[in-house]
Amino acid sequence: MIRYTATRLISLCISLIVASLVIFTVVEVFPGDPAAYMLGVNAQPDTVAALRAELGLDMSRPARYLAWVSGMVQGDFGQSYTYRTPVSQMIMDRIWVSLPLALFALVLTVLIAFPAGIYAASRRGGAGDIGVMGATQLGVAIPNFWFAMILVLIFAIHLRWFSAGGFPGWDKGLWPGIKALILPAVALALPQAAILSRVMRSSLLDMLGEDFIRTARAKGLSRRQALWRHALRNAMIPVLTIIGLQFSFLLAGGIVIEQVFFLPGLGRLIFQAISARDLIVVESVVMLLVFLVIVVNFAVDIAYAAVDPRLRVRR
Amino acid sequence: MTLLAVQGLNVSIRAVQILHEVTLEVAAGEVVAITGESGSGKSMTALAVMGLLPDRSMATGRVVLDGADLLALSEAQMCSIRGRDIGMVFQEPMTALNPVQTIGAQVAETIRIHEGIGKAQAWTRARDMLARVGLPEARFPLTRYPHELSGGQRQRVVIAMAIALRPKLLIADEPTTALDVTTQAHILDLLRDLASEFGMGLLMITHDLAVVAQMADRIVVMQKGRVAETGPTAQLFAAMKHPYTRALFAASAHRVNLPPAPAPVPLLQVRGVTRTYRQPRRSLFGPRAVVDAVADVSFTLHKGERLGLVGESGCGKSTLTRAILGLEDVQAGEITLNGAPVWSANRSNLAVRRQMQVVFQDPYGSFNPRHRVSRLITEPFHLLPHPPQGEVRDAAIARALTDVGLSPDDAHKYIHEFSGGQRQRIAIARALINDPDLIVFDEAVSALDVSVRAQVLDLLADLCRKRPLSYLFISHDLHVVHSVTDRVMVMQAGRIVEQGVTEEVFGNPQHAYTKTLLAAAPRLPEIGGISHVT
Amino acid sequence: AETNIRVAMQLEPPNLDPTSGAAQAVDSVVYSNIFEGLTRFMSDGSVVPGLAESWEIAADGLTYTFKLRPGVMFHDGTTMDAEDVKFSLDRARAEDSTNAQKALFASIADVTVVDPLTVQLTLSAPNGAMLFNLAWGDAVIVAPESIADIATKPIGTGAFTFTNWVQGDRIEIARNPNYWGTPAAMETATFRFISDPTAAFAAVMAEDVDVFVGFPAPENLPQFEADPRFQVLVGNTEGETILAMNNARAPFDNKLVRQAVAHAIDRQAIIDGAMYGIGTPIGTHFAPHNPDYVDLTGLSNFDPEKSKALLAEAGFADGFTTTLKLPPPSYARRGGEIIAAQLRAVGIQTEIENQEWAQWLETTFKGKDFGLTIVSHTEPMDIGIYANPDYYFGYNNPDLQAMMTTLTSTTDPAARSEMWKQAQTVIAEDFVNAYLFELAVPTVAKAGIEGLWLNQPTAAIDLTGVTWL
Amino acid sequence: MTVPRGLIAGAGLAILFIAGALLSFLWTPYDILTLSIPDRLQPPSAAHWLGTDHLGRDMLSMVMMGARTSIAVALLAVGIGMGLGVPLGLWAAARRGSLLDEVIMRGNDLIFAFPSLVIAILITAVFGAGAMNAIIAIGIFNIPVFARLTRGAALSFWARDFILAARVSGKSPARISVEHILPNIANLMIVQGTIQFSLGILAEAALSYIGLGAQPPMASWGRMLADAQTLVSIAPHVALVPGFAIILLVLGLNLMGDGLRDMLDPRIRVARV
Ligand SMILES: Nc1ncnc2c1ncn2[C@@H]1O[C@H](COP(=O)(O)OP(=O)(O)OP(=O)(O)O)[C@@H](O)[C@H]1O
Ligand SMILES: Nc1ncnc2c1ncn2[C@@H]1O[C@H](COP(=O)(O)OP(=O)(O)OP(=O)(O)O)[C@@H](O)[C@H]1O
Ligand SMILES: [Mg+2]
Ligand SMILES: [Mg+2]
Ligand code: NI
Repeated sequence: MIRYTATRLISLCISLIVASLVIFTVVEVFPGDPAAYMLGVNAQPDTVAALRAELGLDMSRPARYLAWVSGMVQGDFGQSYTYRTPVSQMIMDRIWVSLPLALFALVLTVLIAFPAGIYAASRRGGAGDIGVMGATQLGVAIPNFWFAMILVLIFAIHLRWFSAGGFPGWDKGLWPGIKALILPAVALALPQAAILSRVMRSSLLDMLGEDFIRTARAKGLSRRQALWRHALRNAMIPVLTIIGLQFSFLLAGGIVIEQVFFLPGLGRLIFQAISARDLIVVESVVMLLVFLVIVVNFAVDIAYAAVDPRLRVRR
Repeated sequence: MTLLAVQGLNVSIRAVQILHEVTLEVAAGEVVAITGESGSGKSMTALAVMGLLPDRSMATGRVVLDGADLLALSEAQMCSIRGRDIGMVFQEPMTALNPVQTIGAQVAETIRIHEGIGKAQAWTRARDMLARVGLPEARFPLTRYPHELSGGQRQRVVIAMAIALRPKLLIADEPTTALDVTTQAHILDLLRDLASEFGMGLLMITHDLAVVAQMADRIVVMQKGRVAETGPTAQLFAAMKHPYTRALFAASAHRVNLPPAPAPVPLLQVRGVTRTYRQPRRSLFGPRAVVDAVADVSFTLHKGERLGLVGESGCGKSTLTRAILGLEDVQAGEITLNGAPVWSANRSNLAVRRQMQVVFQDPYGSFNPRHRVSRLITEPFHLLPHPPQGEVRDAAIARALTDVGLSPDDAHKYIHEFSGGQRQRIAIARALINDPDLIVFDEAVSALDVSVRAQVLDLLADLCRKRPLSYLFISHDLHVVHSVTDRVMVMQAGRIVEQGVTEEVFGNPQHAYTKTLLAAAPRLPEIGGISHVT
Repeated sequence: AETNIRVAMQLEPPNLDPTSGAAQAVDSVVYSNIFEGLTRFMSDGSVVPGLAESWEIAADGLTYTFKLRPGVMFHDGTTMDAEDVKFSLDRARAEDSTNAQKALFASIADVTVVDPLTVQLTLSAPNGAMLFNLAWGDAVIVAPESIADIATKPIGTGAFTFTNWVQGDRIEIARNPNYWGTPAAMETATFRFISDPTAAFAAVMAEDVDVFVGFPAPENLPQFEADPRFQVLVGNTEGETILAMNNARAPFDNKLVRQAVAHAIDRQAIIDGAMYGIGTPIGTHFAPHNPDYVDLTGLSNFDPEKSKALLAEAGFADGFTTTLKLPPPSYARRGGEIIAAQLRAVGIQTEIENQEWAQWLETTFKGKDFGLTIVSHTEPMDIGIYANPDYYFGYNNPDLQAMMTTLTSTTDPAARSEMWKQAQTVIAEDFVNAYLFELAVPTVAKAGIEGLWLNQPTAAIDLTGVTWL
Repeated sequence: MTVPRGLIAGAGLAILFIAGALLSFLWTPYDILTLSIPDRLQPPSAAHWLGTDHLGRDMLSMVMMGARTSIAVALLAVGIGMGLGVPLGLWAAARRGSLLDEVIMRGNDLIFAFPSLVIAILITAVFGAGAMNAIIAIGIFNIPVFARLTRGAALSFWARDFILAARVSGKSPARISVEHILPNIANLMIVQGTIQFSLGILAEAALSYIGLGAQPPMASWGRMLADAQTLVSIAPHVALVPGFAIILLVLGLNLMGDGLRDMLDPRIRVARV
């Protein structure tokens, strides 16, 4: 188990380093000068130069990369060019929207997908199965932003059950915060839930065909008992993989949904920062997202081992 | 007293009738064996008794256990019978256990599900049961996972699960087919002991007549979903009324007629070959363990000779094959064919390779399903500097196919149009196409049904009469090796522990390991006028 | 009555320092609410006294003496005096200044503190626009004590104090009890930032916000107008929206081609199609609500036949292909699609490229790599850009340049007015750019809110006079 | 071999859209390059079956032209993914366990670690928005999908005896990969390709929706949705028409993918997502 974790950790670190290089390189070749953008059309060249110096943009690229990375290791992401505040603080503010949203959506996804997948698998070929699978086919095909638009139209504008967007802040209490995230989370979660239910179902069906299920049935377990006690845990491995992938999708896929619901999350921050050429913010936020994804995948790998004892000794 | 009575059982799956009027009886404490060719309906009979037929199947007739007709019971009632009154052991121990639960939990589950007792109590009983099947807690803690056990040990766990509640009837479907001979002997002993100790009826399914002869009080022979013949073991073997039974028995006891081997001229020389694999690290910075899959193996195979290699699974037979074929380099030693090394300058020597071919075990996996037979069997032409084209090629194909008893017209078919035995013939045709000196058979008949196996073995004998061929014949089946080789080598854990003329080795084994192997191998009784030598 | 107000706008300010950076969103939040200058704009565009109670201009127009209001305090409790004014103006025009409108202060030679409430500006040359320049948000008075944190904790003298900023979501301000003038009616005000037009519509409809200044989806205005819960104000801005042509590059160095483009364009279709009817057609680079505006739209009326004839005359009977670079605002993106169709009708093929502002600034504005582009020039009274031959559209007319130099040093209103008109005609007759419309700013508010600015002479959401009925 | 019902329905839908896209090269009911502001936002009628959009263009024509864009972008993106991913996967499988295998697989993981939308945004920030860059952005994410799938499937074939037989016949790994493995994994690739194709349609729509996809005057469903956003409450058809176009085409392709899988080989496993 330790060995397994350690090898995963090392490859995690390498991934992070390569990722940081890629991100830095890509962001550095963005056309457009942050200083010129900030000063607008009437700025004079000497003003732009002064601002560039102030922002540290006149340093060489390798120097800036090293400064960025070494700062990050120490938890210092630098100063935003446009906001003039520490990037880490901006990220902190935003992440408390994006992360809860992603988690909320993930929880919804799981809460919808597990019962649906299990139900469909246990009624394989029956009307329930066909119904659930038809619904998931549709769910997979619906673009989430379009779905979000429709949700806003129905629940915020017509029924006025929810506010159309925005985020009151957690300081206003837990419920208002959660309430603001309900529609976005639903919009994010439904298509993903459709995908996950399908995976859940097919993974369960695969497992139900395995020999050990027959063994369990021979012991006197009913179909349902065999499914719950034996198939489910084994079926979790592909499901966990998908959940890991979905988390990264939910985190980044939030970009569009955050836009629709005007939530102050990381996605919108990236968007704003890119259009303002706030390079350091772009770099740091993308890095953070990659970091989160890699960490989640790491967690998924570890979770595999928790689910599957065979992985604890083998690679 | 009859424990189980199957009367007029008909089973159809998706409207296809699989079982026809199957009737059989098992008394308490009795061992009844069902035997028959693959696909004859043995497993379906067992599953019908368990009420675990595949989806969309229909069973009619009566299956009476202790006076109650199981077919008439509801699913819930069946659930309470399964595991308590009937236990079942399956063929494949590798997959029959849930990989993510400990063995203790899986055995205890049988108890808990039926008796609703506490976890601690159930575990205590599971512990006793595992100890009874030969897995004492001291050496095999209940917290082990299936992957931490060998195949034989897993099969013991499955047995422990099946007998945890001392069922009246135990059904074992090919319980030892996937196991080594020595392990097989142990498991068979265990089953027989348990049956008499608990007074259980044991319904055992196997296609191995030798096992049947050794175990069963009574035999049921099945053919194409029907019971062909049934009776007490001794009687049945003595009489063998049904032609099918006789054919089955003949095929099992088949002995091929080999031409005499020519004077020894060395063809393949293996000198001090060692092949090691590095294991993954156990701890992060710990040393990587090294296993010697083949250790310091030396032997010579002469022109025209049929040399056998036997040994248990994992002893290094296939590894040695790969080294001989020059597919992999070896860590030490040298392999030469006609004096030329099979591996030189860091790559395999194709000029030498041309003189060897190989036939693999799995008749289904040995061919690319997307190619026609003509293309499949001419693949070794790739080794020739100037592969034959056009008519020459067609002639070569026709000859190879004719030699293995197929028609030249078969060249245009796809592989899925052939049966397992035919496929193995095609594999041999592929091996023959380049007129090699040596053919290596790696478990080439292990996957075949007895009767088909007999035909293929005859073909091999036939071929070495027609062509100047030498064989290296690898198998774990002692009987087959016995019948088709001149000389034999016995391999254990990567080493050759004994080699010599086949009859001598089998008749008078010197090494302890060889003796164990031979002792463990089940024997057919010598009856019915069919001479037999094993 | 209600004393809180929630105001939405499209863009979030990147920081809250109006004296560096060009982001208009900063001014929208802080102008007049938090920061004040010596002079200030009113909603109608007039310049009135701000922190300066009064001023005297020397006869030669080179010395301005400002009398400051007594008793003005910054929100941190420090007093606002002549030292602060000197500090602010010197900072803005310093060599390493990052003031985006540094040119406003170019003519100031020296700032002297006469006494705590008197400050004197010495100019290097007369500047008729000095009081106007000092009214800009970039010229507000800041204090040296609080300058370090101005970007995130703005300390000004206005009627509201900054209280909180949740980045990405909202900024909160509260009434300044110690304000020198009439205290604001609102106790607190919240600015929300909603860039997405759908979200904007939804937020207003769901009454999540009370006011939306610069409502981004004009197509939805009729719905608000029809709804008694809301009022819709459509005001002027100083934004001349133009189809800029690269005068320095073929084929737009040919006046006939430019004229052909101008005649190919149906302004009304663009205003209807892109802006759903809001916006005033213009024929030159001048705001129509300005008294000095000359209506020259007739000069470049929609006449595709004439356009084709002109193109043929210029040697492009078969048309030509050029690029059309579009910055993000919807007037450009939507307008661009319509203009492309209109130009196609006379044979001019356009390759549309949507650009982000940073990219537009670098490649189009600075790099001058474009054939056509659409942009709204929102600075007030900015016809002076036509006197700069290095400006992105590359118009080089020495006559006009001379005229503008004279204009700067002229202080006589009548003479200035005459020169404005002349300049407008010159550029219109040269068809420097195709003039589309004056950008309008729609504000949607809850019924019952009064005192909002109708027009936007400068980017500002001045809440000091806002009340709920 | 029975043809699954889902396959027929799915293929029907997909063919409908593909036919519409192809037809648009020859003919559309109206010219979408000519605007007619006065006719804008008309509900569906006999003249305009699906109504008109905010610039007075015929929605049916727009949907046909948009299908062309969606299909072309998604198809090319799948092409990139297959064209690079399959060889990489084959190569990694042929050299399994080697450094090269490790590098290829880690590279794949790395791409997976980047949230796709973010990469798409970065790419368009560098190269500008446009159909070509949308193709690249979507294509990049198809590479690891195909590489992994190919490697996994190829590895299972490398363990088969017929591959060993080919090696015994002296064939090189490259030759074996092309001659034996590729044809055997083709079915799997077709099925996965269909699924990636449908995901590509969705991705193109999302990119165009946030303004990073095809640029005008090219029609694109995502952009139609973006344009329609504020008009839903005034003229719902402008949002519903492109929305349903996306849903139906994606649904069709998914049904087709599932059906193909059932038909070609019930056992092959296809990674979704
Ligand atoms: N799930 C199934 N669906 C349809 N037919 C099946 C199914 N399982 C088995 N059969 C068919 O039923 C027949 C009997 O199969 P069964 O498994 O009982 O044979 P067997 O005697 O146990 O053979 P073996 O020795 O190979 O295990 C075969 O013809 C087989 O093809
Ligand atoms: N590629 C490999 N890497 C590591 N170990 C290996 C490898 N191939 C084989 N081994 C090990 O070498 C030993 C011999 O394996 P080999 O396949 O030669 O056995 P075998 O006698 O052919 O067995 P079977 O009868 O099951 O085919 C085994 O312990 C196996 O685990
Ligand atoms: Mg069987
Ligand atoms: Mg082997
Ligand atoms: Ni024998």
